[in-house]
Amino acid sequence: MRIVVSEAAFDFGAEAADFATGRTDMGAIVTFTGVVRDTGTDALEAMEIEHYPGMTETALADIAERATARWSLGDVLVIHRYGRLVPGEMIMMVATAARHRRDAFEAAEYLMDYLKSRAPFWKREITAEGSGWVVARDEDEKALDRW
Amino acid sequence: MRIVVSEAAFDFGAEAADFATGRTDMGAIVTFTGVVRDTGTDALEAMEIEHYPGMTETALADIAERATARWSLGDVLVIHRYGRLVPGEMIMMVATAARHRRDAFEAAEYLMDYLKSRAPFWKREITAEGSGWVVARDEDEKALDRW
Amino acid sequence: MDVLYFAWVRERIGLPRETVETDANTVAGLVEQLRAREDRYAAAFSDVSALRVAVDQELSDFDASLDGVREVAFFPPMTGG
Amino acid sequence: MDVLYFAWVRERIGLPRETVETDANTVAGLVEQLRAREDRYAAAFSDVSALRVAVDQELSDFDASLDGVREVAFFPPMTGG
Repeated sequence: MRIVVSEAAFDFGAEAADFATGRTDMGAIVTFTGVVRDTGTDALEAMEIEHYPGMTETALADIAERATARWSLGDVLVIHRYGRLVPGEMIMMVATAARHRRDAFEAAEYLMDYLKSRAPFWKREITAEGSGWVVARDEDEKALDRW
Repeated sequence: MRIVVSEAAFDFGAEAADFATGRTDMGAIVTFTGVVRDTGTDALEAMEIEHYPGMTETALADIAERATARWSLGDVLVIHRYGRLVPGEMIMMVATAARHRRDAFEAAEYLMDYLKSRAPFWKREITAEGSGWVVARDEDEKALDRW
Repeated sequence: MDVLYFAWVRERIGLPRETVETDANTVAGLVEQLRAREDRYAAAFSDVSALRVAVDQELSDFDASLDGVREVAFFPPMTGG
Repeated sequence: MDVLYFAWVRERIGLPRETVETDANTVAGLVEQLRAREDRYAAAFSDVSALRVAVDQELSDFDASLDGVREVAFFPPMTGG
């Protein structure tokens, strides 16, 4: 298990390859990557991500450990950035390795659902018109009911 | 949409990075990678994958198109190898890009479920004791009932 | 018509493809004719429920018509991914 | 006790953290005392249903005891991922 909380960009290709390479016991590798998206009417200039240093690392490790306890996983990786990002930049990634694909997929979805609503990050969108905090969506909270 | 059927190894990290980079309209990227797994009692020396040239490409494109019709996807990538592979080598990968994570995850699972049972590949396992065709599993056939 | 065999069907019959002259109307009719040829065909087609068929490179079934068909392939259930 | 504020809670109160002397027994008691301080606190805590709380860096709730607690943080629902 590896948890990284960092302001710096990460190399998604290298991280994904590193995670997937050299395993002969895990047949299924899933990755999820979140990209800053230029959402809508007002063109997004940047996204600023605030977090809670200290708690962030603990919360992510706790979510990853619960996934490991629930599914049969060989490994878990979570990388999450904070600070200022522009559209197209990668915000975060998770990766799961499992013997069987269903475990790898479900664990990755679980990690994402919990990261969305239970890890102490707050996003602020900056456009030419001004800026505003991203509001947590009811459907993200409801997504946790699956688990 | 990109479909690759090839005997040569592919560079998972480079493919994943390529697929995920430069998108400002798609916030969610999911990849799945299948790795040759040293399964069990008799140590696996190699896996040989036979396929149906001509039909394989069409079948994969058809599966990818059905996923694109069903979910809101920005892009789909499918790479599948054939020939002789040793444990630890990557057999195949799929990648999906979507605005929302649920679409990206579900489409990737759909692609995998159909690749397993509807794409013309046949695997043969070679161990020190001999070799044998991998038998299709009932649960892989049943997995299609979800969709 | 070209008839193709894959995986253990290919191994049992002993060749990957052959040209077959047939007056069968359906895949099932073709299977009957092949089965009657030799033991190795009878062995390969002994249990068609264990087989899958593609007609002109599309998954099909044993009732499918052979009208205008150029290529039929027989193989066990697929194990991709 | 250290009290931390994040996102718009931090903006409304105007600072990211402060040391607070309190005799409150619970988070809710602390919120009452903070709210009574100044308008900016009253504004930040006007609707606690819109807030989340962490006690010693663990997600908690407003009934939680402050016994032995060193750090309390207030923030809006999280938007990670």
